[in-house]
Amino acid sequence: MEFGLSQEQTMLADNVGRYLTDRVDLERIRRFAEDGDDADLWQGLAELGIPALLVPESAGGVGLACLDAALVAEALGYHAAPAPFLGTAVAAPIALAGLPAAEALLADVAAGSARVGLAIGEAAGARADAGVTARDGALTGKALFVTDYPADHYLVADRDGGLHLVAAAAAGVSHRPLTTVDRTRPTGELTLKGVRAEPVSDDPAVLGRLLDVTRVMLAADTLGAAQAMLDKAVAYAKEREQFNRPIATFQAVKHMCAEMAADIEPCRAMVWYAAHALDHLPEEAQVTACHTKAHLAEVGKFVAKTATEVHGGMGFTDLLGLHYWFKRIGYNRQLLGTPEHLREEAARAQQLTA
Amino acid sequence: MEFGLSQEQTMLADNVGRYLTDRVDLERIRRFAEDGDDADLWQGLAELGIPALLVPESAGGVGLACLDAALVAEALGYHAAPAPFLGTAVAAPIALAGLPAAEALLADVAAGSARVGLAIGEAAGARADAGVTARDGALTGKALFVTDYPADHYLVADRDGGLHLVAAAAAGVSHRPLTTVDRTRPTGELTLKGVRAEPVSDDPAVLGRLLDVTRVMLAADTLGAAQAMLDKAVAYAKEREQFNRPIATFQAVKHMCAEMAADIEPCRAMVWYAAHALDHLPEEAQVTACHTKAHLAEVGKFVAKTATEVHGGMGFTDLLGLHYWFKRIGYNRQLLGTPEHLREEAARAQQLTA
Amino acid sequence: MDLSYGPEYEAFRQEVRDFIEANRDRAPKGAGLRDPATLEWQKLLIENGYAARTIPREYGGYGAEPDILKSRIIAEEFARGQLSQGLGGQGISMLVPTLLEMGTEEQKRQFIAPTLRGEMVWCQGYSEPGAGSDLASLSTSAKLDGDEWVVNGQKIWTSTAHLADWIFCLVRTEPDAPKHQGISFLLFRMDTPGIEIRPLVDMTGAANFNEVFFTDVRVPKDQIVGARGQGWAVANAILGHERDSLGNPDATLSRLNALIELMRHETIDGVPVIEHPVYRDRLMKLQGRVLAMRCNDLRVLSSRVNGTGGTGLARLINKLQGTELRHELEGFAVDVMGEIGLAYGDNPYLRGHGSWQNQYMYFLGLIIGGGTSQIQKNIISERGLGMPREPKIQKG
Amino acid sequence: MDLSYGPEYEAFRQEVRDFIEANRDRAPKGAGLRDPATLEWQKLLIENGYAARTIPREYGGYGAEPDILKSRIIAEEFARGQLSQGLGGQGISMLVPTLLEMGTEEQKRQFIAPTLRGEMVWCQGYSEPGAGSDLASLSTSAKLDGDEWVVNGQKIWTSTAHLADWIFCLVRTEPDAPKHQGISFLLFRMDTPGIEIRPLVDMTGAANFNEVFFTDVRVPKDQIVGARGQGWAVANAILGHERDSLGNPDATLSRLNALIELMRHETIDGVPVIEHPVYRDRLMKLQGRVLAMRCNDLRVLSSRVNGTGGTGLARLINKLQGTELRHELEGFAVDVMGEIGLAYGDNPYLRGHGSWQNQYMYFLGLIIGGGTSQIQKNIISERGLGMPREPKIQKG
Repeated sequence: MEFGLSQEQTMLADNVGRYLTDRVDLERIRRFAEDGDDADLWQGLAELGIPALLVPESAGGVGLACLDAALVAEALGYHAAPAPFLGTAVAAPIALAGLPAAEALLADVAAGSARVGLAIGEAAGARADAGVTARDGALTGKALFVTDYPADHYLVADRDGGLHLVAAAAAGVSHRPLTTVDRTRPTGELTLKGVRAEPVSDDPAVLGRLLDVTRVMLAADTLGAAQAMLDKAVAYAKEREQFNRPIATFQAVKHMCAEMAADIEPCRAMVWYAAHALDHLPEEAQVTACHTKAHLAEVGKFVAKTATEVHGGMGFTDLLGLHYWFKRIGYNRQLLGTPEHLREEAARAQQLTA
Repeated sequence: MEFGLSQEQTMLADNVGRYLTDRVDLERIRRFAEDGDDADLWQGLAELGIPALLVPESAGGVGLACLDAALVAEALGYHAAPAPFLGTAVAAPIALAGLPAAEALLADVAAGSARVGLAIGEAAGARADAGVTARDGALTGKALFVTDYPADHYLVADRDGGLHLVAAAAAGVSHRPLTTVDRTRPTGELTLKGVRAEPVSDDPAVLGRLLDVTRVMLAADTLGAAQAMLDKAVAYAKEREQFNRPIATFQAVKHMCAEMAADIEPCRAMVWYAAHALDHLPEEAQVTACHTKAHLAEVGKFVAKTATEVHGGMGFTDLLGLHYWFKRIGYNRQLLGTPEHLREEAARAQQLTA
Repeated sequence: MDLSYGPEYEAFRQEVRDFIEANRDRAPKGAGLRDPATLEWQKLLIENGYAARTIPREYGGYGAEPDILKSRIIAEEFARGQLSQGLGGQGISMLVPTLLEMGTEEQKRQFIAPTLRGEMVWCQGYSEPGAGSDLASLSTSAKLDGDEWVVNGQKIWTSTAHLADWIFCLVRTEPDAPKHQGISFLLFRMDTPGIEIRPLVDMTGAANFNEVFFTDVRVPKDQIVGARGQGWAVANAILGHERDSLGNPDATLSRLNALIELMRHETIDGVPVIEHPVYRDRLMKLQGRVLAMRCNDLRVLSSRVNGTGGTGLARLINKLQGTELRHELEGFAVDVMGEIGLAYGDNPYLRGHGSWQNQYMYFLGLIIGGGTSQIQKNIISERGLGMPREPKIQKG
Repeated sequence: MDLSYGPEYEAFRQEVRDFIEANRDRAPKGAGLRDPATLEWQKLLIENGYAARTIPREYGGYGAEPDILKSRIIAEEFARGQLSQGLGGQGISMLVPTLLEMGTEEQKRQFIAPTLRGEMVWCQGYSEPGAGSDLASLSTSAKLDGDEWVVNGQKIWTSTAHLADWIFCLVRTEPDAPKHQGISFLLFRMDTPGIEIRPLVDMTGAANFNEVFFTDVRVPKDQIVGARGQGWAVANAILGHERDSLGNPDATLSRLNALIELMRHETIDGVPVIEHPVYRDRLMKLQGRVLAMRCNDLRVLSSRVNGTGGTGLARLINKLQGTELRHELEGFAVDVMGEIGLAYGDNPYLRGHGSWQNQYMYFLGLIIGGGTSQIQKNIISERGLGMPREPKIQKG
């Protein structure tokens, strides 16, 4: 019985963490927020094997499990690191493994030389005028808030639960960037007009699993970001003096930090469990993924606010860059299902309501 | 422009408060919780004119307004005082004024010699097997959680929004006490089998108004009880020493008290406004009453817990009797509409949902 | 309870409305502090008593008796008419009242009238990087050298520093005195040599504030309000005003109503968000809290109008409750929009011009600024509930 | 991650199940501490290693090596079989480990075996009316008079005081020493003259606790554990255990599942409560939090089983989060019942035998008891996050 990380997993998390500590400081984040160029970082992460992590060994990848990927997601969140992780390193291998037509693409993904954007947001709540229809093998419609933008290919969900692979260069595809609060994760919009796409699956369960996996990754990203905000708050409180004493000696400040820690700490085990369930507990995977993303969204929102308050006015300025984490947590909350949506899905999946 | 109490209203509140301070100490509450006998207190309140407050002058009463009654409700809550206030002193005059058949009863109510219980709970959410049906002028069914129990007469709502006056002694009426957490407000159950009752109204708007008024009174009772709990918590914190200092000097304790005060204080103006609206702003009365009861229920729940925590272990024991206020707030929360029910009613009354 | 303002005030309201209708065309379109149209409009408002209403005539004001209801009516009607109520800014809202209370006759004559007319724009130099909640620990120093103060140090959170002609500034002049007694209140020109201004970007991406650096800035000795070492008292004479104005429930009500409209029009899977019972319940919860805060505000207004007391606690809690409520409301609006709630900047799917995300963050700034929620709770427990201050700490 | 227990432990589980099936009829029906059936059952459990499992044989235990998973399997299977897992109480859970760690050989031989067999029942005398969160400030005194301690003072929160044969009790023996160094740990009989017991009714109406008064209670000098003045260290050697056990997530999960059943069957206006989207959303929120706490618990269990570290914080937060979550869950159950939620005592409409209201209040007691949430937050920030203690206060 072991509820925790293997030695290999601890090493993986340490390696990624060390790489990001070296390469992603506040200056680097600011530069990315300006120019959107993460090529060097992604190259470095590719050398560590990150995009190959979930690609099966038979397809030239490392063939690890969702829990391993979740540890990487957590590290990326901790460092507010820009990287095409969700679509390229997670969704693509999960959705495309074993699909003959995607073999070459997956090899390029594993090598870090191709990027795959994720365009399945409408499956978790479609906005007016958005959504993609598949008819006679051609896709038409709009997908908003596409991750890993811009990418070479996009995984696109249709209104009936089917999944398709669309080349960015295919005829009938137009796209544009969509600015969001989170400048560390470029996001875009796809407009499709009768686009011929590679069919990936017409089984809604496949799309469902893709949602489960990516939701757990977003939760893991929030876990990392929230832990970072708590660590920064504690460090700042120990250093910052007011009324001739470190503010960390004020009971109000201590209790704010204790409340954050008390909320965050069980989330670590929860994310591990949810990621483990994706591979090993199929009957629990959906409910656990919904709960984990919803719960992390709530904890994240509380931590984002509270850690900012501990920093006082400095937390509100751009000087310490704390807001990159605040916004990262916000992005994870809103994307692919708000807490209310997820809790309702969890209730339905348990047949708690008609 | 005057948003506040008149001199007469302040005097009324002071008089009732003084009377209750003199007569209702913890010993008195405990005795009542044992024997349920409040005759002496109600007699004293009758001498102050409380049961006559809302009875029109033409019917031998004082003819004051709902705001005046809300001040009394607040004082009763503050002292956790047992008294047949809600049904007898509020609901009866509101519902029966002008009804020729109830003229004598209303005079007895005003004099403090008759009691009227309120049996309209099913109109705010009917439980399985509960609810009263009126057919051919006869009532059949069950009303749970009837206030002012036992009473001489009962105001009973039927399933169609009609209102009836039932004599406790009428043929076909049986009743029994229902124990609740709150021992300061005896509650009962009526079972009616083809009971001939005096019709009060078949207009659901009349029942609606009765709900509005009684809900504001329950909110006012919670305001008083919450204020009492805060006052007790502050006093206890100043007196209780741990770690060689009054616990009132600990920032955590101060902030708990500050949060209670910050939540309670706007409730005072809100209750005044809601009570004023009952008589003077008919278009706002329903929404305001729903919001006020719902909001006070939430504030009350927070204060009940927090004030108990400030008292530490003593708050959990029966020694200080703090739990009488805790339970009083709980009673007000559950009776005649939970917060969720009330908020939904407020939304519908504003046509915010189909 | 009498929620009407009475005939005298209703007549006054009509006057204000008539003025607005008659002069609507003269109101400035933009917000340029230095626009001639802005200055003309300000002059017209002062002449008619709709700006600088209670400032004595000899200092360039309108000279009316203070009347809270009339002030409120003016504010209400200008807001209804969507017209500028004249110039604001910390010179008018903070320095003028300070000078009226603590300035010399000469200072009043020199500074108040041009400030009111918008010819002299001020910024405030209070907060420092090391002196936030503990403002009195500020360390910007001023040393007397002949007939001049020599100022060195740094200020932060200085709004309009880049636009201001003058600054009113707290500096430490008596480094050996206890911290509250070593501070002085200086006035000096922002074009004095040795002043550097750097814009301070905040989490919303805007630069509403600045950092201001002083290196050997020389200030004439008499440009001080109050005596040497009394600057803390001078600043505090009117500091309470600022806190009162944060978390205004009328503004929160407007946002709540905008939120209701948003929820009626925004859809998920084709269903308006307001038809989602969980979101509707949260909306109603907010509406109840806004109602409570509006009632609280009316109660405070009434007690000020009628000179009745008993609303000390009702005032003390306003900043804490008002800013927290507003932050929560704006954040809830982001929530109900799902992914659309993430839209920012030039995103074509912005709702309400991006105000929801922006205000969600901005009000977190207001929760912190002007006394954090932790400081507010200290104040409420001590001044509102009579609880003791924290005991003194042993040194070392 | 490996959530299975492995073949060795599954075999052990089967053993336990077999034992339970074979001996089900011998288990006591009631909970009487002194019933012969209870004592017989306890004896059988010890003989088979299902009680007193790791206590050495020479002191009357079973003498097995500590094995956390086996202990958990025993607990799980006895819970599943709904059989008593033998005697509990503070004698077995607190005094026995304390004596094993700090007692003399003679004390171990005298007290442990009869305590384990249920022949010697103990109560705990720690808290006092004036010493709650600040337990070390306790003032019950013991003065040496010849060969006897003379004890005077008062204890509170003493559960089973009315049933106990003996008490283990913290008393102040060195009034002039610093507070933590003046305490001693005494053992004495509850029928010693001078002891008065008064039941302490709590907010639920039950009397689960007592107040105990000591007037010149004479205790033989050698009935002390550890040295004079070392009672604080003796008590703290095992104090952590108690905190761990509050807010057990498995118990919370059972209650959550009972709540789901309640919501399926309870109706408002004919509709099951679980079909009310707002209530369902709150239920799911709780389910998510229970899941998080269960995962946290598994992580801690695993780190104890495997001797890996890194779960200090995960343990520290357990009491705070567990009791608050449980209190909220029970209160939510009261909420969904509407007026029925008020039913108490002999009310015929009680749901779940009145457990929801009762536990709602009882868990508020547990939030307070064993270190209030405020004390827990101090501990989490200091021990978990390395934040400094509050500075020392100046006297006067």
